[in-house]
Amino acid sequence: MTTPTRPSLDDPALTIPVDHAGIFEPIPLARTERQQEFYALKDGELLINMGPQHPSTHGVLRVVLKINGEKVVDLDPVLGYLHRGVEKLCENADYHQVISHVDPLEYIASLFNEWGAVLSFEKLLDLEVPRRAEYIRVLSAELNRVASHMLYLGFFALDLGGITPILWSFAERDEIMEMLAALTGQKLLFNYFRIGGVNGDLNHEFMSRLGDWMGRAGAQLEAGMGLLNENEIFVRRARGMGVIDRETALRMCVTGPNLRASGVPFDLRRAHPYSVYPELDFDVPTRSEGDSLARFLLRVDEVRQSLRIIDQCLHQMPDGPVSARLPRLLRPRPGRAFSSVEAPRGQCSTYVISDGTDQPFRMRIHDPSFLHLQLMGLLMPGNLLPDTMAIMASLDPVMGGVDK
Amino acid sequence: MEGIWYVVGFAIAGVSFVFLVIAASWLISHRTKGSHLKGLPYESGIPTYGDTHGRFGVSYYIYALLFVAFDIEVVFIFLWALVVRDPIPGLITSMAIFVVTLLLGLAYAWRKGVLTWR
Amino acid sequence: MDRALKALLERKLGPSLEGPVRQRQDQTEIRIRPGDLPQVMRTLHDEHDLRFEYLADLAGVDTGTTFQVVYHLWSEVTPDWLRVIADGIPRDEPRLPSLTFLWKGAEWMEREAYDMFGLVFEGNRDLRRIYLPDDFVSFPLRKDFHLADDVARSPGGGVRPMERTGAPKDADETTLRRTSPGA
Amino acid sequence: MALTRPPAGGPPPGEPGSRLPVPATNADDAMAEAIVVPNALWTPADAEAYGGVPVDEASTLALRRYDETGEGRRNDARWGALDVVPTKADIILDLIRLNSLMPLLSGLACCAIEMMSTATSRNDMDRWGMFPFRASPRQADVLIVAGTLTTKMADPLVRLWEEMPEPKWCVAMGDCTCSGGRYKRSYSTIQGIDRVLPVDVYIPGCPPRPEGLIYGMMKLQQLIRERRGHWPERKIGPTVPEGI
Repeated sequence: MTTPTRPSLDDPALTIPVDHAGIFEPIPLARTERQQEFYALKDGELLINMGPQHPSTHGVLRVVLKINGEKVVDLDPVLGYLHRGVEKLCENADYHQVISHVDPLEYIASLFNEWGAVLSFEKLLDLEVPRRAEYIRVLSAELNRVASHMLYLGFFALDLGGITPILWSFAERDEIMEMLAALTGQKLLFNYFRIGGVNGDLNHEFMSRLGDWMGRAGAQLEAGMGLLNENEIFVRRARGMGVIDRETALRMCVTGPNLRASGVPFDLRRAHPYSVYPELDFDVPTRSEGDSLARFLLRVDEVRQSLRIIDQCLHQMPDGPVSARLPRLLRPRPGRAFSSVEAPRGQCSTYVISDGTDQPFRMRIHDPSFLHLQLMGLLMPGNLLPDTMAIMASLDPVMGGVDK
Repeated sequence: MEGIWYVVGFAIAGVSFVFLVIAASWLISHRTKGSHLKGLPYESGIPTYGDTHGRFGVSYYIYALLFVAFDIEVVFIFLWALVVRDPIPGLITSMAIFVVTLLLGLAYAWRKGVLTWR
Repeated sequence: MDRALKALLERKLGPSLEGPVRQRQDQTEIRIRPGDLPQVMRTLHDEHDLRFEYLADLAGVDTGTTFQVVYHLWSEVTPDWLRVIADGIPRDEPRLPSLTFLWKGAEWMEREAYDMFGLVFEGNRDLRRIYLPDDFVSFPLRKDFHLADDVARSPGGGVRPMERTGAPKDADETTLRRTSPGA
Repeated sequence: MALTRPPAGGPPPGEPGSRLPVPATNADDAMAEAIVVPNALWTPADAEAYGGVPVDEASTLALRRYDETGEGRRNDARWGALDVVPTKADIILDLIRLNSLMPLLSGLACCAIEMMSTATSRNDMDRWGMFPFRASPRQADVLIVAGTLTTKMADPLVRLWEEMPEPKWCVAMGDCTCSGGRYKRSYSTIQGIDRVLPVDVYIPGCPPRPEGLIYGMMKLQQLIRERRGHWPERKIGPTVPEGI
């Protein structure tokens, strides 16, 4: 049986046997300027795939590294290994079903994707959400932010070589996840927010777990992260690595903790307040160094702020209905709505165009990690190979949101 | 002269252990050649770019050299550690001289900046 | 609903505005021709009393008949989101200038718009597919790309991405290409 | 009239040599022939896509072609009488294998986060000896596919699966891997990894709770224990039933 062949992507004259992609692939033909500059290999340089299955790429990210010895000269990230075509599916789904499509986008903090979608649908419908539902949304979203930051703190230390912090942070994260599972019914992809409110009211089990967790939340965080803050090796390794100054951050459209670590106090909960954030008193931690240590410490501060917000939410929780009354079949007015939410990794925005039918005409979801990966092209050249993984861990990309 | 038997016994045990293990694994394991993908180099699932016989920088060699030098040192220290309690004259001083010369080597390498990657 | 912003926009960008400045809730919307995108974005970015430094989002839209590219901007000056719609990009020759000279971060967003719609951004140094495999031929988010109803009957047999599937045989005009009246 | 290929646990119930005590169903009340709807609705893809390579010769289906060639079945360990030794040795080796499963460190999407929380201290996989995630496929013997498999990731995953040494098992974790899940109609996902890989254990759930994953791995251990010495019938090609 002759092995089937296919014309190579580079020059159609060359045929590559389909099964035998050969021990190696010829270096691809450059089609764009950037590729020409990237594939021009000088003496001593070689191309290595830090590929889709790699311990330190968070998810299925592939980075083609051009290295000279241990020093990274240039890199070309290749995305799309988790592209599930969510936007096309949202265009063929009912307005209620879109929430379950948007859930697994940024799967580490999935309540924020739902909040973005639900907020823009409510703008389309000019809907008034009851205050109790708003407070429950803020409470559960801030819990999700704490869980997401705990995972980030664990993974950043894991990528620098420390094994214990990930066990500490996952113990904390699993506790919050069990608490949110008691509230929403699901552990990771909550599907809890609805258009006009939330799915269910606070129940006893959630409140009791939250009560005894709040008692020791601050102490566990301080002990866990104190393990790293005073650790000389960790601090000297993370300081001064992957520095982003204010100007490049703005030019690269970076948002969220990575932007606030470079000295720009832009937090959507203060800059463009939504839901009940104006009534809550918390401050926006900002640092000016812009290196990996600043991003790490900033997220620790953000966890402290979130604990303050959760505390206030519990005290000011009003009574009343949990979701607005809505018809089963939603046909919003033809029009456009854009809404943006401060997700743990940045600004997660949703842009909906509706044409009066019960399915959205166009649903655009913007994920912050997509742009944080672009920073890798600026930060990594010139560093050593182990440092590149630490820089990528400090930017905290989630491939579900990047690849949509 | 009876010490020689220990040496012979030790040599026989070493050599036979190696061949016994290989024979056992040959005997009790199934074996298939696998499809053409089995033999391809592993680079997280992607075929490697360019032929892999590129020239490597010399810095890797220097690191390997340093590692070997300081690893063999441990072998001697282990043997020395076995008899460290016996009252042999000059036991500590001999090891001290050995370790100091190696530290001098490390200091020289450090001064010349070999440890930072170039 | 920032009235001052509306007046400011009309004064600064008067000639290049195609439609009226429309405002609703916290969003302000202006429509411009794709040709003078760089000039409009330059003024929005550099003017001292506008200062739209954050490019929040760059979205491609297929309105059934033409393409649009929608930019969302934010600045400290006004609490509103500014939506700039570059309208009327022809379907057969979708070319428009790129914004990477202002925001280098727009490079990947433009690559995604090219990958999903086939919108060619002139001036983007690295315009190639970002999500789909390189040998993918069609553009999935266009309105005439139809999802298969069941994977067993999709041409790729559930193993390959679907390629340029035709519309269902008995489909009428409305399902062939959904057009949005108000877009 | 078997509708599908023989199930993983050896011959179907009622057949001689099957271990499951379920009484056999006689032929006439078995389910009628599966209703396969011919693809009349969609026009097939145009010919010159993918450089003209038809679907059956796509590199993603390398395992199906390798299964049809039958080379994978050939066990060229040894000759004649000595063959009884490996099958008898398997009885002990399988006990060792199932109590120290080494999964490959590869997570695709949300199920990977649940796999991690299964591996960390709260609900610990290591109590049953499943923990050390090996980074390279050369040292792994279980491939837990956790997350949505897209068509772009299919070739690397098949290659990773093929690079793992021989006594290997595949666990499909999550709805997206078992049958496409919520991405059944998407244009760029593989609706069920059994279209490209042989799967031993399917774990439903989106994402399945850590206890669900541990239960699935225990099922895998039971499968290894029962398939003792079943080397010749091990699965090589994709195990998707026809017509699905």
